[in-house]
Amino acid sequence: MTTDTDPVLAEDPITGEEIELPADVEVGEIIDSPVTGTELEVISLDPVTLEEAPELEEDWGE
Amino acid sequence: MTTDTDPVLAEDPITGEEIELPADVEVGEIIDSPVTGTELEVISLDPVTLEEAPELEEDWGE
Amino acid sequence: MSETGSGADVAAETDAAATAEAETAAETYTASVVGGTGFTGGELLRLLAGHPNFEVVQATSRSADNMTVGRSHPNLRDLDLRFSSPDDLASVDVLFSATPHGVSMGRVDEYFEVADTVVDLSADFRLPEAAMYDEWYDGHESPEYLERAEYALPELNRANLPGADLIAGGGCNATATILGLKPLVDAGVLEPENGEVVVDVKVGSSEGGAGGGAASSHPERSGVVRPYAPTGHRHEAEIEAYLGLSVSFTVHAVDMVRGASATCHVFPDEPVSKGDLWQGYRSAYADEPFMRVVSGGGGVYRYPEPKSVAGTNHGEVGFELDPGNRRVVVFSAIDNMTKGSAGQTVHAANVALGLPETAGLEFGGLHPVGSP
Amino acid sequence: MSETGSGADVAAETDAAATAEAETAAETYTASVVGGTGFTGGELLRLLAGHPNFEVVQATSRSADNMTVGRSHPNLRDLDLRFSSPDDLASVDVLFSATPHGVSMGRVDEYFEVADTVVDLSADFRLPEAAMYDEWYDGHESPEYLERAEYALPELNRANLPGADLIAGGGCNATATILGLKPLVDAGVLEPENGEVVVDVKVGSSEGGAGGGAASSHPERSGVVRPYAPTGHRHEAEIEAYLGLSVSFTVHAVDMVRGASATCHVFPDEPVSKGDLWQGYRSAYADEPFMRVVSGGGGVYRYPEPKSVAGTNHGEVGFELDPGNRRVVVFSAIDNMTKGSAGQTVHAANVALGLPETAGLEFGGLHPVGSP
Amino acid sequence: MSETGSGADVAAETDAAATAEAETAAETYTASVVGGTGFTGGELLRLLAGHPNFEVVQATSRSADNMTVGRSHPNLRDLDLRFSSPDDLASVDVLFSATPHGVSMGRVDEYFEVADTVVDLSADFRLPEAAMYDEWYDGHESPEYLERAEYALPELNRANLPGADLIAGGGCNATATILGLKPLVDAGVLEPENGEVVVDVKVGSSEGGAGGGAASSHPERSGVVRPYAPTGHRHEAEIEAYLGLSVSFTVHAVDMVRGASATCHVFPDEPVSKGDLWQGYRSAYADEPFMRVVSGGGGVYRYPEPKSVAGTNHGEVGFELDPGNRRVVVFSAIDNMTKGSAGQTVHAANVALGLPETAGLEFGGLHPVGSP
Amino acid sequence: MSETGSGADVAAETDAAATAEAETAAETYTASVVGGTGFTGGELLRLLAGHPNFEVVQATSRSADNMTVGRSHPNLRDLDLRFSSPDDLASVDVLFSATPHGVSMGRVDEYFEVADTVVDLSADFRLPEAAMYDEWYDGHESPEYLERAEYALPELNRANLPGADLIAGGGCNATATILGLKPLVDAGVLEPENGEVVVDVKVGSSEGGAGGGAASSHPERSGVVRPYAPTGHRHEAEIEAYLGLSVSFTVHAVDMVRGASATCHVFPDEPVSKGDLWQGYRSAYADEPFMRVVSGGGGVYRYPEPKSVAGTNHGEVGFELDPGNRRVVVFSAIDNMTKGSAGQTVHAANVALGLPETAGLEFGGLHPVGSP
Ligand SMILES: NC(=O)c1ccc[n+]([C@@H]2O[C@H](COP(=O)([O-])OP(=O)(O)OC[C@H]3O[C@@H](n4cnc5c(N)ncnc54)[C@H](OP(=O)(O)O)[C@@H]3O)[C@@H](O)[C@H]2O)c1
Ligand SMILES: NC(=O)c1ccc[n+]([C@@H]2O[C@H](COP(=O)([O-])OP(=O)(O)OC[C@H]3O[C@@H](n4cnc5c(N)ncnc54)[C@H](OP(=O)(O)O)[C@@H]3O)[C@@H](O)[C@H]2O)c1
Ligand SMILES: NC(=O)c1ccc[n+]([C@@H]2O[C@H](COP(=O)([O-])OP(=O)(O)OC[C@H]3O[C@@H](n4cnc5c(N)ncnc54)[C@H](OP(=O)(O)O)[C@@H]3O)[C@@H](O)[C@H]2O)c1
Ligand SMILES: NC(=O)c1ccc[n+]([C@@H]2O[C@H](COP(=O)([O-])OP(=O)(O)OC[C@H]3O[C@@H](n4cnc5c(N)ncnc54)[C@H](OP(=O)(O)O)[C@@H]3O)[C@@H](O)[C@H]2O)c1
Ligand SMILES: [Zn+2]
Ligand SMILES: [Zn+2]
Repeated sequence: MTTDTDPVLAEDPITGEEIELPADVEVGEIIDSPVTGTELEVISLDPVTLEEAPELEEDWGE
Repeated sequence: MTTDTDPVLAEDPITGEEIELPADVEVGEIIDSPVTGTELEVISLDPVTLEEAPELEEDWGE
Repeated sequence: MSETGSGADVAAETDAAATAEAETAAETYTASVVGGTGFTGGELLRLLAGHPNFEVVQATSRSADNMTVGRSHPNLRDLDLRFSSPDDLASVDVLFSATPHGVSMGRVDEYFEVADTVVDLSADFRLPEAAMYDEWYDGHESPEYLERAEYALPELNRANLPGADLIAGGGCNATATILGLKPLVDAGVLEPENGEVVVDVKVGSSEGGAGGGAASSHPERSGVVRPYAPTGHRHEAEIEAYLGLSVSFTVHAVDMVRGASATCHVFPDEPVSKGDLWQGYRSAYADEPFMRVVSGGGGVYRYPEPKSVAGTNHGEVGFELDPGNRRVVVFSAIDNMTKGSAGQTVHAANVALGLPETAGLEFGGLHPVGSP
Repeated sequence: MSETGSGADVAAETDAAATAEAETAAETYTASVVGGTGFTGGELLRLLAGHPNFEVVQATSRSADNMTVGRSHPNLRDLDLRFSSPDDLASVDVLFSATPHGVSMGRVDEYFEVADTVVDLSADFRLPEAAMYDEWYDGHESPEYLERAEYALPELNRANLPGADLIAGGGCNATATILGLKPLVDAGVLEPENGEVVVDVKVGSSEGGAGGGAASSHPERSGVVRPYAPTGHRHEAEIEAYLGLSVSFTVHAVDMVRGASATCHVFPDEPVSKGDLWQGYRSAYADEPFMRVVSGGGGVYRYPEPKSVAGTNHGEVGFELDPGNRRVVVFSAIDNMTKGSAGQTVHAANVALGLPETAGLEFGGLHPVGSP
Repeated sequence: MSETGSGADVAAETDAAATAEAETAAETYTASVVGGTGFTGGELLRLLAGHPNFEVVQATSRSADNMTVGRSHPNLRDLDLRFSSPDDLASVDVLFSATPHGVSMGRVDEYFEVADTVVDLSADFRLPEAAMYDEWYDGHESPEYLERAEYALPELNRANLPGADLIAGGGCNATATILGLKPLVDAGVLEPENGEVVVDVKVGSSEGGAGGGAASSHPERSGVVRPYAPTGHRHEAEIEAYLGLSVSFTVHAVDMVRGASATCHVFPDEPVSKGDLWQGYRSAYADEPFMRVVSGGGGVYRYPEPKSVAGTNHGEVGFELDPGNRRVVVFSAIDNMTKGSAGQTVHAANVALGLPETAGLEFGGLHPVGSP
Repeated sequence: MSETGSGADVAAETDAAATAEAETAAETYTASVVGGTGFTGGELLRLLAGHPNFEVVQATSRSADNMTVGRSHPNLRDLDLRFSSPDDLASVDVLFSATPHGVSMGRVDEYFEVADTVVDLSADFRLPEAAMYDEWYDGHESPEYLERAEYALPELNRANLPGADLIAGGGCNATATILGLKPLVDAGVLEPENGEVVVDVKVGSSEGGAGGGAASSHPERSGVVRPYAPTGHRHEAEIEAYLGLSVSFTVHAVDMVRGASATCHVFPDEPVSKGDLWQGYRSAYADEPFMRVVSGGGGVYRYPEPKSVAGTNHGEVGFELDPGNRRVVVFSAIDNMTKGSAGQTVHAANVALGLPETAGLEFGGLHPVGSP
């Protein structure tokens, strides 16, 4: 997107790799890792810190 | 079937159980076991002796 | 705990039926199935094996001679029966034949030598006149039987079935169509001199029989909407013969195994109302044990659908009106293997032999069910 | 025409059964189904409505209160019953509950106020100890009932069912697994201290219930081989509890609606022969009315397949040996809705109440059938 | 408009095309997709991402804001793009909107503030007159745009597309029908004053969009032949508007994911010959890069089938004659997601912008393929 | 080798690739496909016809000699090519053979008379030693070629492919397994002396080829979970040969047309962490243009699924850990027709001839897609 703000960088909590996030992420937001696809929660900004988001237990009802 | 001849008995070569076969089976005939479903070849008559029929190798062509 | 009941909540739906059942409970008819490895042959075996008044004594096959029936039909693994040769027919009360078109017409004399009643599922005795076989098929070998034969569909021909000794099962697509349109014909909404009647049919792969060819292999047949009889389908003849109506008929193969669904587009001369239609359909099928009118309503299943009747002898019919009422769309759904052939003929045999109509045909279907 | 028969070729398979049936013919138990719009609730309604000894007097729903049962389940259109609120439970002999996990454990006291016998299809009373609910679920609200509850699967627990008043239906994947492995455990081929037992399960979409989410929409769910429970599936607990065996469990969603198929890879300490296996499986299930051993043989259906048992209460098990005999592969196939839940519990209720075991469960399945 | 790109990565199929490509090779248009999590939105993203002349700079979603595009569309996992809010639209050359009916008509002013060209896939700008929205929909919020909008289907409206800045994608069922019938209209075989034209359509589940409800869950939607729009489908309006022809329209859901197949039953006043039909269809589509006439012939695929064109921007049309030539049956098959919406609009955008017509649309489909 | 062509019609995805393409843009290799009516033969024709550096000059068939290619493969209707006899082979740069096992080993001398490079999709040159053919097949007719042959899978054997003139395509199930397990082997997590490795495979019906038999007819093959190779599958040999690992292998047929999915249950000696696994898989496939690691995450597609890669040359691998970390479950999904055979060999030919690796293999797949 042609926003004026550049993407921010953060460390993927699972692989340790550096990943790009949109500039406007906020604390508490859920966002998926471009590396692992895992849903991550933004824990803090500046620098952006991420944590694996609690998995919603899907009940397949068997 | 209301034939006049009674079914004949033979030993299932896999389980050893006694199985019923049609009265008119002939040597070389392939018939399936009512116990295991396995295809059996009639090896001899009087008494009827059975052997596991050679499996046709199905080529699933992968 | 209440101890009043009699478990009467299953088969015997009415007292009349219960009485009928009581009377015939002692009767068992022996039956044979020619063409027992086939799809409709297997369906016959399933229905007859579960029928209180039939005992299956023979199922024939040339290709699986001496093999157990369960080898071909895994649902019949508990049946203690082996295929035997069609050249060696047992004497039975009722012989059912489920062979390809052309076989029965050549063997019917033979059939009557071993059986009192012959029930044929092929097209061989469906049409009333030899001339129709000349036009739509390759002629007929035993035209003298055509008058003797009774069309199996009880909803159409119940009156003539009692005592019949040659019963001809209807075509599955024709059956779906006839069940859908007959109430309109009876009500005078649809008249032969009306404009066009378009019948657009969708069928499952079991209609092609167990033989199959390249076009019916899973990779080629999966996921299709395939025009398989674009025009000129032989069931047109049957519909014309029994409904007195010429229809424009097109059949498509779709991705299901069991099922035939006919969508009939009808243009009555005079506008009809939904009320008229409801009344016509309800009264046509009010006393029919296997027919349901399903038309609108709520939930997921608002119109007839093959999967609602899969495995059963039920037929569902329904309708909708175009805004302006110039078109009536009729939907009709059956299981081609049951109501469309094997079940229909067992039903007809029940009527012919004076058995309770629903005997052996009580299974009511499943939900949910995929592509049955 | 032979007139000797008694139509006895259907239900009453043995004389013993016939006698039992005669004795209980006068008994009708009233039943209710809590969760009647659901998939297993609908299956219960289908089975109980066709059962000679049950009369359904209530089916509950919050979302379809006052609607006809046929609106949710098109196969039950002939059933003259409307859903009513689960808050207003009728007094019945047997209450069946088919609600999501967690509901029954909160209402079980209430259930026993209105019913003599409670049959629960959820996981709420399946595990024998409260500690297991702490480990695998979110604890238990009514642990005092756990000892009273009997696991429904008669092949495993028949001895304890007669007279039981709280019956806990097994999990469908656990049921498939237990039925497949139990004969090996009983025969001593499979021992807890053996190496790994891998259980790779494939299931249909009805296992997810009627609720569904994005992942179960037709476009997303069609044609899948989707790892839906890669590891840590709760049925592991159930298998361990009842088979005394820890298994490595993985479940895949595949494109069918009904069916659960467990492939169990077992590595016995000592080599076994095919003959041993045949003997073990045959003797384990010789007297079981619903179990079949299908293993090798000819034709198309050589091993257990869910579609061979779809709609039925049958279970098929079979096996094969690796060259070198170091691995036994066991295949087990059931219909998750029937043998895997509703049918299993009706079977258990039959045993509990002293009814013929197969009562209401005679349907034997269809052939051909698509993705049932 | 940015003119920086290169991306000459498309097959120049003819010399003319090659020249055209040379001229436009330098052009890259920025594009955004509003409704990017949806089915047609995803299809747009797939096509635009592989298009040599487009660069996708934004895909919007309210529900998956900030998530990667690959999370919704696994085929686009390599695309380095995250959804962003539709409230925050980027400035682009071309804005594609793939939202439910009613959204675009309320935001079109806004769209033109950020984009030079707006391409809408909904019904919002398809019909030429406000009155038609009053009759078939709930009126129109921005009727002033209706005249400005051009119908996307190039086979119908190519002449008016160059330079168009508001392009309205056709309805998928209407597209299938129009492509099938137009050659007959052009050849004078089918005239408005002819008798009835029956259009019986069969569609896949992706037509319902990603939203889905109970009726589109896998267990309920599998294996169906379900009348979902028995009569009164809104696409009738579109067909009438663009073909000058009133049709009797009925739509069925069948078990596939992608695909729309229209069977049109036409009754010409004068008998036509197969030769006439071949000539009419061949000449109508001779220069069309995406259209094929498939009619009879050998092998398995003799008539148009949705699975032959699945994933592609191709349309197949074919026909058959009733014996007696009183009826022409026309078959037309497209992929609803491609030729029926996203592909059609990319094609139209290519024409509008002077790009090679087939740019970004070269994928030719798979064989074998199941239920695509 | 002809060096006349141009056809720069493929997306230059990176600058490096663009340079590579520039260098090879002038090269066009002529190619023939022996077994062109078959499923993998058709896939080869599709890929080669869309490949910038290949020109297909011959496709053979005995059964459809002189017929158009489009008659067998409806997606190739635009290809102007007719089948010709395999007895009359054209001189080409590269001959691809897609015949059943046993044909190529008898004709390989002949092949090299007309072609510089031979690419064989059958099992005939896959195994490195003649003794393995004695053990797993019926011996080998041309064992002298075995050393010369290179296994096609670039992820395994890239280093040896440049300049290879006899390329042996891998088995589809073996390919899925090897791609899934190789990173574990490379990382030392999985060692030959570890306990059992269970590989439970699910495959689509196209794996059986176009021939088909009763078991692959649509009615019998729909909706199955069918153990088709319970034990002793020949791909075990291939896996052992190339991974140095003996696996317990079981293959099931499920209801899809394209796709092979391997679930590998591995029990490492030492516990591993998810982080270790991520690192192992990521680094193994970081530079692979066709491989993706998909493991957990959100949305509907969390693990590898065949339908995510259907029609593409992509492979997806992923993993999950048992609680306690004693088991690693590895999932691997490919399209058996593409990555599992035709695509793999085109990829290998690209490497062998020094062409850009992704040339002709760019198609990225569809979403949504049914049972592809
Ligand atoms: N399938 C349907 O939905 C349906 C619906 C309505 C009516 N029908 C009609 O029912 C009949 C059977 O159809 P189907 O679908 O069941 O066919 P099918 O599956 O192909 O079965 C045909 C059976 O006939 C046997 N057979 C073939 N030729 C024979 C011969 N010359 N003499 C004796 N037996 C022969 C075959 O077994 P062997 O080769 O082993 O002897 C097989 O058991 C057809 O006439 C069909 O038109 C079918
Ligand atoms: N599906 C299977 O194959 C299978 C197999 C074995 C065991 N089971 C177990 O059987 C149970 C039911 O599964 P299912 O697949 O049938 O689920 P389902 O289709 O989702 O049905 C659940 C039913 O429970 C009702 N319900 C939900 N919450 C309720 C509440 N708080 N109080 C009262 N009624 C409530 C629902 O109807 P209303 O919302 O209208 O009230 C619905 O009728 C589950 O515990 C499941 O684990 C299922
Ligand atoms: N499916 C077909 O075959 C087909 C064919 C021809 C035409 N069409 C037309 O194409 C349009 C899209 O169809 P579809 O099948 O792709 O639908 P869909 O799968 O339901 O997708 C709709 C998309 O619109 C977004 N959306 C919904 N309401 C919105 C709003 N108020 N503002 C902004 N975004 C909104 C949704 O995402 P969020 O909720 O995350 O924002 C979603 O991405 C419809 O108008 C349909 O009639 C569809
Ligand atoms: N299907 C898969 O997923 C897959 C995956 C990996 C590897 N493979 C391997 O690829 C090969 C082809 O498999 P497929 O599935 O494509 O098989 P298929 O669909 O059965 O096609 C086989 C082709 O070979 C031709 N053919 C057969 N015998 C021949 C002969 N003696 N001489 C010349 N041509 C002959 C056939 O055509 P005519 O009879 O008309 O000549 C046909 O075109 C097999 O070796 C298979 O193991 C297949
Ligand atoms: Zn299917
Ligand atoms: Zn499906």
